[in-house]
Amino acid sequence: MAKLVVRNLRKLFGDFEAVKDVSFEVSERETLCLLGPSGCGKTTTLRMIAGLETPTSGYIYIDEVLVNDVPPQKRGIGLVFQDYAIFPHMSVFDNLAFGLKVRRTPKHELTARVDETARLLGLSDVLHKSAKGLGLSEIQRVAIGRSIILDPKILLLDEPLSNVAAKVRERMRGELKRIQKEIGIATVFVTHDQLEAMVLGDRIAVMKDGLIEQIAKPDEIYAHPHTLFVADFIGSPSMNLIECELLEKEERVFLDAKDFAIDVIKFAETIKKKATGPELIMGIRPEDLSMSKKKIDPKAIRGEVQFIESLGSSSIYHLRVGQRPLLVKGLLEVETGDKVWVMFDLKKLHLFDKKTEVAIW
Amino acid sequence: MSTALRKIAEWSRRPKKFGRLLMLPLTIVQNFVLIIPFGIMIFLSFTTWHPLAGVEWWQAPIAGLPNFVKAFADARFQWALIRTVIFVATVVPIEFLLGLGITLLFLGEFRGKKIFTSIVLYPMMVPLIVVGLSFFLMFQDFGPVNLIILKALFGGETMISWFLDPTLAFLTIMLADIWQWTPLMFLIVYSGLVSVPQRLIEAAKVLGASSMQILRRIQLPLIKPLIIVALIIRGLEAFKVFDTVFIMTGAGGPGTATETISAYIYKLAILYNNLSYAAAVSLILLVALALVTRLAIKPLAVKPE
Amino acid sequence: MVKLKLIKVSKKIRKEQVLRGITFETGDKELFVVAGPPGAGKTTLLKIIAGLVPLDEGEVYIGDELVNYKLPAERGIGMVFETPAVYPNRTGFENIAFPLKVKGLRDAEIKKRVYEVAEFLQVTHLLDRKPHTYSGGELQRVALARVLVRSPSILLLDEPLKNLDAKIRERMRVELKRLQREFGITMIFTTHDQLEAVAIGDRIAVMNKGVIEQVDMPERTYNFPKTVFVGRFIGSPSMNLVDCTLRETDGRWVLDTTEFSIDVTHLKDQILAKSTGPELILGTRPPDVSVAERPLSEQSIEAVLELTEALGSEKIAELGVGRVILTALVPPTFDIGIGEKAYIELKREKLYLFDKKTENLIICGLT
Amino acid sequence: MARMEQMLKLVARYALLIVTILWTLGPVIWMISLSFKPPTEWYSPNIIPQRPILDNYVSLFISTVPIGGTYFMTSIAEAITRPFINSLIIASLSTIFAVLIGFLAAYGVSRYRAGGTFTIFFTLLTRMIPGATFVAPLMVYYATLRLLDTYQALILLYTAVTLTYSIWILKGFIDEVPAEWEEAALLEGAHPWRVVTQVTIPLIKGGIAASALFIFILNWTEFLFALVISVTQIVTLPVQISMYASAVGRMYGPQAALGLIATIPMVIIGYAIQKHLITGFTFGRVR
Repeated sequence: MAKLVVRNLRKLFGDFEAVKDVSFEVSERETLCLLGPSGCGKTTTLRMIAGLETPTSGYIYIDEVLVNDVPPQKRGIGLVFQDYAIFPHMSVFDNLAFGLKVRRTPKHELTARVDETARLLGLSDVLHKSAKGLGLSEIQRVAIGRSIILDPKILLLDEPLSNVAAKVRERMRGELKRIQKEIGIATVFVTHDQLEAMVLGDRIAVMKDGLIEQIAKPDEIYAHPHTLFVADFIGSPSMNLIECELLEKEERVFLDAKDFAIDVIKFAETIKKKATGPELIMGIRPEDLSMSKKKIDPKAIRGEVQFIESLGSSSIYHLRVGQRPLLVKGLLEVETGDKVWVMFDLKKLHLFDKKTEVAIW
Repeated sequence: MSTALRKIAEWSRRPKKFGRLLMLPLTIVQNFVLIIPFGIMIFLSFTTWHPLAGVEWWQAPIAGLPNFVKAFADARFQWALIRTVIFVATVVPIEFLLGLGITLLFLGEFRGKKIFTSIVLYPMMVPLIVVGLSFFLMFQDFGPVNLIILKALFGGETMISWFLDPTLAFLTIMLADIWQWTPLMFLIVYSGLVSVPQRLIEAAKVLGASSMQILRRIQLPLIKPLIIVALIIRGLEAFKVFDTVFIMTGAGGPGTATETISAYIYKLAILYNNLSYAAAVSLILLVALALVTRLAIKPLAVKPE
Repeated sequence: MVKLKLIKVSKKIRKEQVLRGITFETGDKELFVVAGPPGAGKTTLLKIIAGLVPLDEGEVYIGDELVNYKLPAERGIGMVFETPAVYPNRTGFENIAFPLKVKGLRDAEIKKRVYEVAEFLQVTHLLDRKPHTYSGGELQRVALARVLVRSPSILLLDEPLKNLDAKIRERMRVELKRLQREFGITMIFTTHDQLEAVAIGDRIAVMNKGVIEQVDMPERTYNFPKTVFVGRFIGSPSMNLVDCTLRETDGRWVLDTTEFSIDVTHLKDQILAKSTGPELILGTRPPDVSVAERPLSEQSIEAVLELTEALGSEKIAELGVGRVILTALVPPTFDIGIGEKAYIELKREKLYLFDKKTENLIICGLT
Repeated sequence: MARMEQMLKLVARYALLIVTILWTLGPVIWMISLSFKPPTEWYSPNIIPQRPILDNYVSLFISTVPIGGTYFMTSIAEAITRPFINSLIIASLSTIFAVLIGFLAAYGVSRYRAGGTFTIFFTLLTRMIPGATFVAPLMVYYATLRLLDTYQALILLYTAVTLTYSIWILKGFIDEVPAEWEEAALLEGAHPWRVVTQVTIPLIKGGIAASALFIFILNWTEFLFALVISVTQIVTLPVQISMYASAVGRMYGPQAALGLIATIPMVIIGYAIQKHLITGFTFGRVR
């Protein structure tokens, strides 16, 4: 059985239902990312696993033991807080040793374990510095070290990178990944940044309004989003989502998006079976669209470049197709104001039901 | 925009000048009310002027150091000083410890916490002079301390004349101070403890610390700078003790047994009309206090995180 | 024509030289981004332009007019701050109406203009509410509405997206760009996030420690970074930078990184002419590092794959070459296992060479 | 077992709380009790008066009234009406001045770093030195200016002494208003005067109220300077209390009544600004 099992977790704050019904499992050495916008219930879920909030209902098992009534310190978890919450009045050594000290660990064992942890995290040189003067990267390592020195069964991280400048965040993300690989503890990681989740998670659970929308491996979630929300949330720039209608005319079946239409005769049966009505939303990632100045493909759609966001190695082209905006990512020789032809790759097209917001394929 | 308004607008962009303008009223009031008297104090202390001497004070001749010589040989002055220091050194630590004790009592949630807190804070709001008055009334021969508390504790008709015994009289003044200011210590320590970021406490909890350990290893060390500031401020405040002494023991009785430094200077100036000597004693005290304050200002200037 | 021009602007704040000789000129209706790490002096720069902070030296021109001595209110500048200037004791309407009230407009006129701008920014539903009920994004929108309601000719934005969630940030930045186009405003935008900078900027000024290191189009800051700092700051993942020495062996001139070396005999004169010494820094961007299971040419460098990070549309691979670690951007289909051998190919035309001492670019593309 | 322990803890906590409450309220209860007792009960240990009367209170305002049927030869001539009004005038006016001047200075310190370290040192100093040290020179100074026993004298003095508090309390509040909020208004064409009155002041209303009330308490209860400077014209409530206590001898009932009357407004104000009390007492150094 898995290291951590969460079953039908629910949490009410007064009238507000922060977490509605959340279930997942985390196995040995695995990292699960809880991803979602602020207010989706991800931090509350984490705090319930840590034992800092009491679930309104539902069960939490750690190592197959029900821990609902076990206090935080006895659950065998390590928790890294949003702003790390290292103790500012102590040295690095005392921070690392805190958990052992309050457990009255013998001195020689304590020193040995602190030294070992410090070595593992590259903190040996700053061991006797005050925690106040540390750099962010060191603070992150102290916060993690302080938790893992107690050999937790599960490590919980609550948006550890959220208040860090972009460039530093990138570096610390890489460092976190490396530490994670080295210590190999089952981890639950909370973040609102989809890129962070993609990089750090073995699996990702995308949350919205207290519910998990989809839980899967990063590439799976990227390639096959189950709901409209996941499709929109994962990936940068966001997926193009276009309202359309399934129309049948003269033996042909196509998706009519007002300004253009796409022939989908091959998939007509599947769509009709799964959809609740003709109102659909099609989605296509900007990098799955291609465009050219000349009309190469007869099915290509005409658009105009409104402006270009340059990303360095590639660019995002904001097009206007009829009345609607369309994003294309790539590297092309076009300029603002150019008229271009956009081509759809049907294989990369996502289709969602407008009413249920669930993926049709 | 009218020219005058524009001028102000332009001025407000010159931080140095505008800042000084804003400080001007403060400077005027302080000069008028504090700096000038301070100058007078220094001048007087070097004269032997007396209100009944027949000359205006500014015409008094400089006499040199006789006042200071006298002060250093003045046993009553020295005792007043020592007595006041003893007062501070007794009262402030007790207030702190009691305040800390009450804080422990108020940690966590329990029924009626709000009402209890409000009641505990009550003494702080009573005017000092009324505190003196009520302790004066409590410790009368036929007051409740003799008639209710001592009777309950020891039985019989124990009749202690509190204000006639030098030691006991001093004790009642201390009690009045402790009664009034323990709540402040409680308030400071308590709000310090609850202002320690929740995440630090949660972090310690997850790491296995009990609430006692969290208090001792996290909360108290974190508010140490705050406690030091509180002790210093309270100490300097307690050093001024006058109102209670004035009303409870008639500014120092029996004899001079409860005469604090403020009471002594007051008597020198007002009752004995010995203004130049009072000024000299004041000056000595100010210099001494300025030295102490210099040491104290460091923790005060640094705002605790 | 609303252009902004700064000439040699310097500012010292409490003994610290915050800005040093800042000189640049924006185009009319340009979206000009000032990018740099926190503490580079971006905020001070904007406040000087707005007239909120007096400058020590230099000149600020709006159009052709020197505005050094003009009051902030007379400069026709709108500014959006990192802390949104939305007063908590006033409703959304009162906040947006504030500048119009100051102007002394009639109530009917105020109402009309507030609703116009609120509709444009989709904040009409916030007008009757107090700011404490807003989300971070809504707060910033109302702040923006309050600035736009005056229709300023120049708009300064100081890290307006800093405290927002990643996804909202992405949306807002596109919206800002659209807004700038639609209103035809000259906009100066600061950010610490290079992605934001290159994404929306018509031109970017890269700032570091009070100095502008490069002013250029986004693609050019990416493709032709003038200094090591710009090279490292622009682009994600960051540019690989490896210390190396230029030396001669057997009549060939090579850049020696101790782990691998690159022949630059044909460029030796050019390098020697521009460098201050043999100590150089070699730079290459992760997308320009290709990785394969087998060596593709004689120049292939043997390495060990240490880590991969999946980003969805691509993967980051970290490869160890002796003591040097190189980052590469590889397609998502990349499947060499961690710890296995791999072969690196560097695109010579995309190699950058910087002087170690001055940190300036010497040559771009070693072909 | 664990339940037993919890119960015990609970009982212990409430027991200790009750001890604390008794210690805190003891003196007050006795004062209240005395203030309703007739002279015959002043020496009895009863807490509930057997024949409760209001005469103690009445006698404060009309000094010729008998207390509990007894006429006191030593009744002091003056009613407390005058001292009460004196205290009100002096405390209010000096509070207004202190807050006004203090706001200007606090704004200068907070926004323009005006005054530098000296101002900080000096304001701290005025707070720390014992008032008694200024008694001698003040007497001389005010006598020379013919200010003894005048309202101006006490108002001026109180304003100067309490400025420290208004500066520090208000500075804390002004610091919390982001400078950007003011700058935005400046950019929008608002005059600095308008910025301060329409942006800053509404945002720190609470702080202004808190500092005003706190300073009012200090002024209302100040004793030493009032004692020195007043002769007959500007006797304040605390001075009047001291006169009862020393001159009248055993007039327990009226004394207690007077003490309570002087306390009531303070307690009301005190509870109103409860959360700002620390800021005031510790000077904004402790939050």
